[in-house]
Amino acid sequence: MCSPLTGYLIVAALLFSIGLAGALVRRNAIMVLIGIELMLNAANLNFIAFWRYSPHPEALTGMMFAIFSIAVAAAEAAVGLGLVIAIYRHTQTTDLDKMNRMKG
Amino acid sequence: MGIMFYLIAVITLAGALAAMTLKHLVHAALAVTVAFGGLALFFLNLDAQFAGFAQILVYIGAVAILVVFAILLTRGSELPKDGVFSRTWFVGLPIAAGIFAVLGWALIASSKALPSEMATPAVTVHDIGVALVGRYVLPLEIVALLLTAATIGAVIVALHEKARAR
Amino acid sequence: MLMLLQEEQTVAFQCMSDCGSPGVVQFLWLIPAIPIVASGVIALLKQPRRRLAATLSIGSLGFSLLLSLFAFAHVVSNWAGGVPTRETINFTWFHFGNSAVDLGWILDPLAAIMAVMVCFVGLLIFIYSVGYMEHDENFTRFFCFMSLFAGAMLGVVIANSLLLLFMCWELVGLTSYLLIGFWYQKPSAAAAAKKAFLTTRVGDVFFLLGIVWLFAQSGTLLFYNHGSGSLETFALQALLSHHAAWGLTAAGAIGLLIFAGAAGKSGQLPLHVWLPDAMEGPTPVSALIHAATMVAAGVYLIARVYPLMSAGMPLTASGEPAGTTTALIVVTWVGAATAVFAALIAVAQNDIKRILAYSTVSQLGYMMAGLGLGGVAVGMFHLITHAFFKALLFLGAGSVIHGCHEEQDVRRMGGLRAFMPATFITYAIGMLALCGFPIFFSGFWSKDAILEAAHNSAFIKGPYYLLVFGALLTAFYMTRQVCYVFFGQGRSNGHAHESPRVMTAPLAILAFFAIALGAIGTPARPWFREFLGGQATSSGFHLLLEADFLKLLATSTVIVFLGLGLGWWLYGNKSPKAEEPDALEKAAPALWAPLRDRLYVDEFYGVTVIAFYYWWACVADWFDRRVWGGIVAAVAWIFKMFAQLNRLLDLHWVDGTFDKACEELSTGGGIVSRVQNGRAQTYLRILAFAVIALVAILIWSARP
Amino acid sequence: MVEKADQVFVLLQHWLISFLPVLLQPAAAVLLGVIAIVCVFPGLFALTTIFERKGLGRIQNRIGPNRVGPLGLFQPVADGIKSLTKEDIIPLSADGVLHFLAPVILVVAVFMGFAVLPMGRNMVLVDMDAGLIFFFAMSASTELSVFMAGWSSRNKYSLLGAMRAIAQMISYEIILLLSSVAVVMTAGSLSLVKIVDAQNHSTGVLPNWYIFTPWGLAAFVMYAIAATAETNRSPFDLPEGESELVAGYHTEYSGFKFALFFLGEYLAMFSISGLGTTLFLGGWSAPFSFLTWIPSWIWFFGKVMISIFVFIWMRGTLPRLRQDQLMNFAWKFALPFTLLDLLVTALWRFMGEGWLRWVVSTVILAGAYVLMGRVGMYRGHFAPRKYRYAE
Repeated sequence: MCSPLTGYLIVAALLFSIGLAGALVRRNAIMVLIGIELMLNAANLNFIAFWRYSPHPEALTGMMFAIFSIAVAAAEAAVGLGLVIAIYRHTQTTDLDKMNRMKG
Repeated sequence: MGIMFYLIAVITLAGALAAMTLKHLVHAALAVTVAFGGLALFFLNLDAQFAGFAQILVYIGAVAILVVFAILLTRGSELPKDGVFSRTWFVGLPIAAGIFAVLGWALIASSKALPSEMATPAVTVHDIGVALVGRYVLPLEIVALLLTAATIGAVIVALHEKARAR
Repeated sequence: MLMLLQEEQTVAFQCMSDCGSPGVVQFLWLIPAIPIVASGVIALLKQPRRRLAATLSIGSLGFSLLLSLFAFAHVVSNWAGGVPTRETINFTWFHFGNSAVDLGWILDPLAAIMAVMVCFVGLLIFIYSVGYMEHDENFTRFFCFMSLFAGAMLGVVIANSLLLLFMCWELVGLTSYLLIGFWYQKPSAAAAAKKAFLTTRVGDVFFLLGIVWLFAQSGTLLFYNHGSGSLETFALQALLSHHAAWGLTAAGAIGLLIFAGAAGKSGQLPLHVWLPDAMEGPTPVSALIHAATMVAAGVYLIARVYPLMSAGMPLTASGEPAGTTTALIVVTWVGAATAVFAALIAVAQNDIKRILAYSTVSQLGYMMAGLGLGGVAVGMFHLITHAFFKALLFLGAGSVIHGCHEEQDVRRMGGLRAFMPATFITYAIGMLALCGFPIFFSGFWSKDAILEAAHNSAFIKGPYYLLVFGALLTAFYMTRQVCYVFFGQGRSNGHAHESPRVMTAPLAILAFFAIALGAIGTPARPWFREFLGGQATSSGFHLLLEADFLKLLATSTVIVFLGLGLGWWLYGNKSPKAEEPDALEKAAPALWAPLRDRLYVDEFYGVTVIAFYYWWACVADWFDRRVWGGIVAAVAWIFKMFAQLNRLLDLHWVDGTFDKACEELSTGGGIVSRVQNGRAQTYLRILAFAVIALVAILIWSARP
Repeated sequence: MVEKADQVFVLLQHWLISFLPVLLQPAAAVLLGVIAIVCVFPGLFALTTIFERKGLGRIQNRIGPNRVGPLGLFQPVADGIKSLTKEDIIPLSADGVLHFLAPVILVVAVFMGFAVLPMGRNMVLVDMDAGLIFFFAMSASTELSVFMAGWSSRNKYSLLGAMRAIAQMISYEIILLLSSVAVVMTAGSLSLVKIVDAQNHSTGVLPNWYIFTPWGLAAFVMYAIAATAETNRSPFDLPEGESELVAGYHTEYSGFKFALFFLGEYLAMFSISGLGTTLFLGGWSAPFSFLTWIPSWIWFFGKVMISIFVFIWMRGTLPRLRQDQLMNFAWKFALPFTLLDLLVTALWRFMGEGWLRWVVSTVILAGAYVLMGRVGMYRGHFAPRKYRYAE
């Protein structure tokens, strides 16, 4: 526990696990999406932390990754929530346990 | 590893935990906003000013609002009758725990390779801008395309059936 | 006799156009442009904007009249100063290869006087039309076409390039077609329009050939271009030196081709059949296009290219013509024959407008003969006077038709003298002018000039007798018509009434000119001749008393009175019943029948030209159906068989294999699909589990 | 002397912190700045309320408040005392915590925005590199507090008002941001201090403010409209449309919490006017060089107060829009137009000096404005709705 990076990595791992747990145990599709957002954010935290403590921060690699990830996450949220709303219109529910018509 | 770090970590993790456990969807959404805010503070703490503000702008200003809208549009603000957790929650938790275990293991395994304290990188917004339209211009364009496609897609997906038929 | 002497005049003309053209000629293009623009504007107007449409077209033509009067005044002042005017503005339209196609316009006495005539008569007819077409629902369309026609005709008048002239010429033909078929809901009108269009096209094909030939020979289509124009010495010499077939020079041959075009437009003998049918159009159209202006375009064209027609004419030392050319001989004979031929048919017609139409054909023949015998001035003088009195007659006829509730058969009129006094007086003036009633009427002087030229011609004598006979017939049939229409008892169905002021006022003005215009061309003061020829001729009242002239005067007077008397004797105040046979028919039925049936020209065309085309169309049709159709069907059948073969192969060989493979795949998929139970969280779970496994393997394998 | 007057507050700050030990001085400087902002703007708020009520009175041909103090000038004091002493009501079924947090978060978020506004020469709390982003991040946060207020009240009017407000704020925030991007493109910096500096050198007759360029004018107009909508001011005050929604998302608030909302709204007005001033009107810079003797902070606050006056003027003049007009205007007119303005700005940047770029950008923008307006009118996006019963 000597490196300052370790703390951030642990927090990120915790955040990722919490997000995953949420996505796995919640019924509501929106909550699953929120869980996935949390997982994405945990990854972002990792990127930024690695960028900060990398030998060449001026290369901006991790930072760029985080920024693009934020942008992609915004798109993902928009489409995901749009889908949830569309599904709700059809089935009158957002309960994933009741939504199993996606099989082939 | 100052006091700030622990403070922010507690706020963030508490927000995330609350988001995943609170029964009320709106409360959960607001709790996750707290987690997002905490992450933004983390970014600032890591001298990534631009990413931090972008995090606030995008997650608190847009994603959280979107989530809230989605919750209201799907009548998610009423408490569900048959619990908030999935019937198979007992499978999910061990898997999440497994993930944490594996990640922690990886962390311990690589702890020796982690770098020690580094000087604050002198990166300005100007540098980020130059990098975005220089080295990273292709990803930028692709992300722009993706965002456009996502916007159009979201609008079409969420359109009323009748409006679409018209 | 006067002649346009190119050799001597070229220098003066060049000077005129080189010394910086005065303003007039530069704005000459406005004369045709304004009516055309007005027509375009009218075309965009809505149907009910009648007043605006009429105002626009009358206003534009009035403006053109002002401009052409201005140009005319300019020409007259130059002439009075002893300088003949010939100002041109030429420009290149486009290049191809090394040659350039030039367009341009010209201001000379011929163009100036013609422009004034067209504008003036046109304006009067436009005004008249306001009254005549008052109840027509396509009033705006009518004025649109009329304006377009006026513009195109003025374009013909001022053109200095045979190409520009031809373009306007065809535009004129188009508007003629549109206006004849103006009441296209009448089948007869539509047929007449078609007939007119096709018949004039026959002439135009020859005309176009002539143009192309001229361009190939002389390299330019400009009439006058500082000595390098096609009508100027250099080009004419070149044309004369080139010999075409049958002893004709190129100039003569081209002249004949151009004359064929002019014959088509002016209704000369073989191609005259469309003009009487063209009377299906509204009467103002008949007056403007088929009496005063368009049909005169052919005559004008011949006058315009007169240097070409007369090229190679042998001259005496004093510049008097000592011979004539083949082209002019053809023009003369065709004109004279047309004059008599049409006059003969006119005798036995019953439709008021048809009589006038044949009379027009006959008078156009006079003009052609005048051109061939006496030169530009003689033919043009008759053209101008004829334009006025024939327009007057047509408008008068229109007034009569209007007053008799669209009745056109002269046998169903009669006694209109009392009901329509203004129309009667003006009509009588026009009729006397047409007959050539001595001294007081313009027609007398212009026709007399032609007869004089024919009489004095040293080379061809025949036409003189034909023309004299034509004059007799003219007086006769006009008397017959007037007797039928205005004298005797009323036989019309309804009550006839006088036309409104807007129609009678133009009649009065035209009547004035039908009398007064004679003053510009009497032998005593042949102003018109001098003006057009740019030469001084002897003048004075003593000329009227020369023996030769007096003899001629006496002859023509006798002829006219003979015709008038004969007519009055047969038809005067008889008021026969409508169904009753004609007086002449009773006297000479064998003569009457062919005349009534228009000497069987249409029938002749029917069994020759049209029958041939019909036969040829049948042959083409048969060929199309049997030969080409058979080939196409055979090719199609071959491909169809090939396609059948392909289909069988596809069905049994390709598809069979594919279907089998698909079946196997779908069975296998069914087994695998059980994993996919449609629950998103199950997928996520599997994913997470896989991540755990993956990371574990990675770390385990990376262990030092 | 002029220099002293210009820097009077900065000097005061230096003088005050010089009493403290060196270690504490930076923190004290920031603290002093925060205190100054927290004192000055609520004071300005109080002034503005009376200004607005008087102004509206004049516009509506009446006198306005004139009972408390000379000319009614102490009216805000009376209002403040009233709201402080009123009973704080929390509805029975309301979500108490959120109900309490909403106004607090709102006011805090709005106050945060002032941190990056340069209010005079050397008078900025934090000169952030990404100042503009910070400002927008903070103003974006206010939306969430509006939602909290509306949702936690458990009142249909509140919720509807909140949803209207959020929809409107999100729509117009995009326009606000994009019109600012035009300025950022030209100035080449996100730092508001640098943006002001870029406008603070006069060449020629006109000051070098961005509003005096074609694209700048267009962006400013769009910014002004979006700012009006963003602060829920008339004619975009649908979220509080009293004829439909009682008072929108703060229907269930009373007493001091209501005063906080009120304060938040006015502070948002100040901050957004301040940003507009900074971006387009040259911030604290004087228009002409011979006017530089007037202290920079007077210029800044003068411009802000003029903007505030325009807000009040519009409120007194324009009727409220309809929801569909509001949305149509944002998405079908303002957004495309602002995007076009961005393109024109790029064109302006790369066409180089000269009159040509003036002509080209003016023509493009004016043409697009007219064309899009006409098309919108023609297709009925902004036109009055035709009611069937009125036929």
